[in-house]
Amino acid sequence: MAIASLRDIVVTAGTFPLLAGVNLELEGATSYVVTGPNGVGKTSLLRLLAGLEAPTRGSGHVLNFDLATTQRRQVRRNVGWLGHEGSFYDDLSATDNLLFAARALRLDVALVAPALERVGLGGRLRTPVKLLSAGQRRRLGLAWLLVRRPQLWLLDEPYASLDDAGRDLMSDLINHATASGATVVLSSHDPVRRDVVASHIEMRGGRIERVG
Amino acid sequence: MAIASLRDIVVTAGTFPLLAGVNLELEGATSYVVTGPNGVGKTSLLRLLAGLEAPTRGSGHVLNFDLATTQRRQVRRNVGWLGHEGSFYDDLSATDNLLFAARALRLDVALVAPALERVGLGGRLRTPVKLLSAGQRRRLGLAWLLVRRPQLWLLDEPYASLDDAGRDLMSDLINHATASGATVVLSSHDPVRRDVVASHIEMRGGRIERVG
Amino acid sequence: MKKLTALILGPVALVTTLITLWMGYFVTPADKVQGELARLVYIHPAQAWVALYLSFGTATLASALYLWPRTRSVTADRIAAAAVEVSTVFIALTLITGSIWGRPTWGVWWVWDARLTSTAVLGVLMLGYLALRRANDDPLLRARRSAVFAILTAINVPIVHFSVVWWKTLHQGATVFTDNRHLKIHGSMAWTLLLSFIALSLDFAWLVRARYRVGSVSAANESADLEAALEARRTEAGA
Amino acid sequence: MMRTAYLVALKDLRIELRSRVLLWQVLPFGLMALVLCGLAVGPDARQQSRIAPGLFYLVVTLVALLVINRSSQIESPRGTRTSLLTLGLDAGGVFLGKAAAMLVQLFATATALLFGTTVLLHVPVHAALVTLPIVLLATATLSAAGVLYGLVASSSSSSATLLPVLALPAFAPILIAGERSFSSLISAGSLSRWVLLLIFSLVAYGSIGVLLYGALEES
Amino acid sequence: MMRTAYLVALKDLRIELRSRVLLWQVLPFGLMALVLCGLAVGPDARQQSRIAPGLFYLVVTLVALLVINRSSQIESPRGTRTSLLTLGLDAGGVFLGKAAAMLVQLFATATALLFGTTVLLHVPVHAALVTLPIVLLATATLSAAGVLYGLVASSSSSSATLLPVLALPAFAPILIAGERSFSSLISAGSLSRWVLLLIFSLVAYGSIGVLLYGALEES
Ligand code: HEM
Ligand SMILES: Nc1ncnc2c1ncn2[C@@H]1O[C@H](COP(=O)(O)OP(=O)(O)OP(=O)(O)O)[C@@H](O)[C@H]1O
Ligand SMILES: Nc1ncnc2c1ncn2[C@@H]1O[C@H](COP(=O)(O)OP(=O)(O)OP(=O)(O)O)[C@@H](O)[C@H]1O
Ligand SMILES: [Mg+2]
Ligand SMILES: [Mg+2]
Repeated sequence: MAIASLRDIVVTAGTFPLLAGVNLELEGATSYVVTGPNGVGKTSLLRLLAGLEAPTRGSGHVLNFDLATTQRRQVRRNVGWLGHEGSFYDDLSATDNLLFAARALRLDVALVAPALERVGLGGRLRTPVKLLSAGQRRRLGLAWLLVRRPQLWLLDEPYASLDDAGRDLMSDLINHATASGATVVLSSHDPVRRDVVASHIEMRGGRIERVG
Repeated sequence: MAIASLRDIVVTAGTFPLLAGVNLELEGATSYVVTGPNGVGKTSLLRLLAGLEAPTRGSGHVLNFDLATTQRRQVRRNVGWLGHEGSFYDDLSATDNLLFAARALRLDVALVAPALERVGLGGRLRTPVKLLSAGQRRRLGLAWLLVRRPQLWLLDEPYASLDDAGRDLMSDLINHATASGATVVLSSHDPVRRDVVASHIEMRGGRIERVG
Repeated sequence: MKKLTALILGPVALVTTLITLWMGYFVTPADKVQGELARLVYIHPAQAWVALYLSFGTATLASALYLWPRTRSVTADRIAAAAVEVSTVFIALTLITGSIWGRPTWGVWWVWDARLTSTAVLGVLMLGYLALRRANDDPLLRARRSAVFAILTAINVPIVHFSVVWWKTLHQGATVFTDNRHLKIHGSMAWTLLLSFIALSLDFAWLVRARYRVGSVSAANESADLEAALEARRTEAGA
Repeated sequence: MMRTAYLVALKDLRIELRSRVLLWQVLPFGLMALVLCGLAVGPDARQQSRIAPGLFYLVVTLVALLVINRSSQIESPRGTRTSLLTLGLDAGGVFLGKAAAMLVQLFATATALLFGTTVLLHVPVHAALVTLPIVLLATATLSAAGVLYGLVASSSSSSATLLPVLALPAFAPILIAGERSFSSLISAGSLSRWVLLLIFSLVAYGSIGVLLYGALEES
Repeated sequence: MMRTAYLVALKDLRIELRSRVLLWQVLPFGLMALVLCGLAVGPDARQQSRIAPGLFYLVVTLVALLVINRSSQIESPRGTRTSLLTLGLDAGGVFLGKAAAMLVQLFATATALLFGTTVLLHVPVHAALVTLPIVLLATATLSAAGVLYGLVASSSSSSATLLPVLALPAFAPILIAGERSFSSLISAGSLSRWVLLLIFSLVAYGSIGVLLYGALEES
């Protein structure tokens, strides 16, 4: 069964169409790379899939939840999101942030410490998130995905601002996720790394031009 | 003459040393790439060179202005800075932002429109900056450098979130800048592109390990 | 039927308003105590009724309909917005006519009477609603937020009302104008008063309808624009 | 729902403990505002004692605005409200949790301010002590309403200025009720109806919050 | 310097025009605060007329806090204060420009509020008219001081709560001077010394701002 399917979806911001009619089917246990020039709508597509934007027109399902209704909240709950800005509390430390989120979603709290260690934040456990460097913040997002183990991963330019070790880690995680049955959608400007096998979703002018 | 020279500079945030004793000489008309793992202090080094951080210890000059004194303000005025977040007014459009900045620094206002056209923002002249996509915001920063024509360019991960055309444009601009006598310092995690000739500055633990 | 209503609503509202004004000015007598100023009775109470009950009730109802998933529609949102806008105008008019009326008796433009104060507070709530609408440009978000705010305001109305009434009655013995408010109403005056309520209610309906029409026309324009915008977006090279 | 509420409240209080905004910024502001109100009223002490309850609640209302602002800012790091959003937590629980955390902060500040009022504006100590439970009730109402208005106003780029417009009119009855009941302890007057009014408001805001917070968080 | 000031002021006013925060948010807030003060003081009208000047200036001070907050927020997109900083503009000019833009906004709001005060709190109209120039003076002082305190507060992540603590003590003398001079027009009292105090504060803040704004922007 398709893990997500979008039909003729238009998303507008004010009067401007961020997405201008998107059709898409995502299979389980696969990774997808969304590509396209700047401003084409990659971030908007990922936000739509995460249940963070409501469609103005068209219909769509993600993980069997209807995007057009209040089920969008359920989508958010079940999706792993890694964005540009990071969605953490600036004043709390990395550990506190993950502990709060894990407890709130009734996940295994014991996973937090190893996850932080794994992404290389072992030396910054008590530093408030606002003081972390760009790459460290991205790594914290990664750690959250490790704790979260979502069924659908949505990664907006995950490789940006990561160093080489971080990129390898990221690729590992993506491969691991698809191997264990999850679906990964990432946007990227870099040519996809050879170590990640993925279908391409090419966007142009707020629409999807080609999948394959 | 060296365009910048730092001697044993320490920069602290609270009690934490962002930079732990940096020595560096930058020549004119050259480009430098700062590399190193996440959290090593690349952004901090660029901020120091931009006059945005004050040294806690050590001494340094940038463009003949002393970093330890109030001349830091002069540094800021004469340096071109392209950061992660972009330093524009969110509520104003791209054009209004550049016009304001150009007028304030008595630059040629006629350069604004062509610069925006050149970086590919011709179709977003009236959109408030807060609505631009990540790459478009980066491109706006580029446009500002085109208007600004500074003597020292400081680019924090300039290739991140740019598409291929944008990267080519960026490389062009960097080469053009060094050719016309300016100095460019950029931080990057990507292996530096072949089309840009640059010396490497390798950082490790808040210090510079190797230049060359 | 709908068409007919649309056709005659404006003219009927206009004519009843004119008749009210004519009767208020020329047919009914001036008051012995208050003189010509008493004629405000044919406009002020009706304004207050429209502002506080009719339009606010409409806005609350429409907002509740919007929040209830089964009845959610753009129409409800638009009607709520139109009703609040019109209501703001009527509240302003109520305050103005009331002040003009009260000035000779009180010697000042404003007293901290319960009814006056609660009207003012409600007026600010309406302004808040409009400010909230302006501050969001995403239509869905705006509709949701302003509907919730309207509901919050609705539960506030009784709270504001009782608090202000009690606040007043505790400290103050004799109210200045309870006597003055007791106008002797008879004959033509009663009819004119009744007519004024009908006339202003019709005016309200007319204005809301007009505002609603403006809203839906600009929305229609927007969706026509959306087609054009979609086309433009699709052919964009990307930047 | 209760679990979510508990976790959210704990998290908000922990952030507060880390940043110490309450102790170093909100409380001094409250005291300053109290002094300023005293100055605005003029130096006649007898008059001051009479309007002390009003000034106290005026200042509590202003403090509440600050705390609300801060509490809703926490949820929007860098302008994008994605933290609790992306978790998709139980909305009623989030509402209760944030309100509880706000109540703790507001009540603590209000108690300190009440003490300040007795000293600065010559209120009898016993009146202040007796009114403390009502202060608790009033701050609870302010918190429940505050979380709602904070969310309604948030995410607009100018939420810091929008919030006061939306919230102040709604706070007016709470202010009156608090002031009247406090005054009734100093001079005379009926107390019970004001307490009832506060209880009614608290219940109204509380239930609306639990029901509608989710609808607000959407989109 | 003047050129920079002009450009900065124009930019700030343009941003204000785009967002219309003043008209839709600050002004209604001011009016509501005025009503709230009326409620807090109690229903006795005679008393109200006497403390009207104080309440007016209290509300103007609160409004000033909002406007200052907004004005310094503009300079820190996404939390990092780098916009005017990286331009390295003439600091004195930036200070004057921001203060001028703030003065325009504050004075416009204050005039509207003054009108509100005459109506709601029964101030004689002639007194209000005569006091208008002093209101101009007071708002100018508030603006000059406000830009400085806004900058000091903006470095902290919780600037919205820090600002009031820093600014209120400094605003107290301005509030007193305004209130006393306004009162002296209604009842009796000396006017000139308060005007002198205001002029002195304005000159002091103005020159400190022009001289030290740069030093403050550092760090
Ligand atoms: C700014 C001043 C005033 C305001 C805001 C105001 C507001 C209101 C409101 C809200 C109502 C409707 C109340 C209800 O139906 O429950 C009302 C009704 C009325 N007002 Fe006023 N009013 C003002 C001044 C006056 C004055 C000065 C007079 C007469 C001397 C007056 C006479 C009346 C009368 C006769 C009614 C209708 C009968 C009644 O319900 O008492 N009003 N006003
Ligand atoms: N109100 C508006 N008016 C005009 N254009 C708008 C408006 N709001 C958003 N946009 C445009 O919508 C697009 C948003 O695209 P999105 O952020 O999804 O791009 P992206 O593919 O992620 O780009 P990038 O590679 O730069 O991150 C941008 O082109 C932006 O300029
Ligand atoms: N108060 C603090 N306590 C502990 N560490 C701190 C504190 N403040 C800053 N840091 C650390 O200082 C470093 C800042 O580095 P900087 O932002 O310059 O890194 P960078 O080289 O640009 O990294 P990236 O490649 O991720 O952008 C980070 O490692 C951060 O964790
Ligand atoms: Mg993007
Ligand atoms: Mg960095």
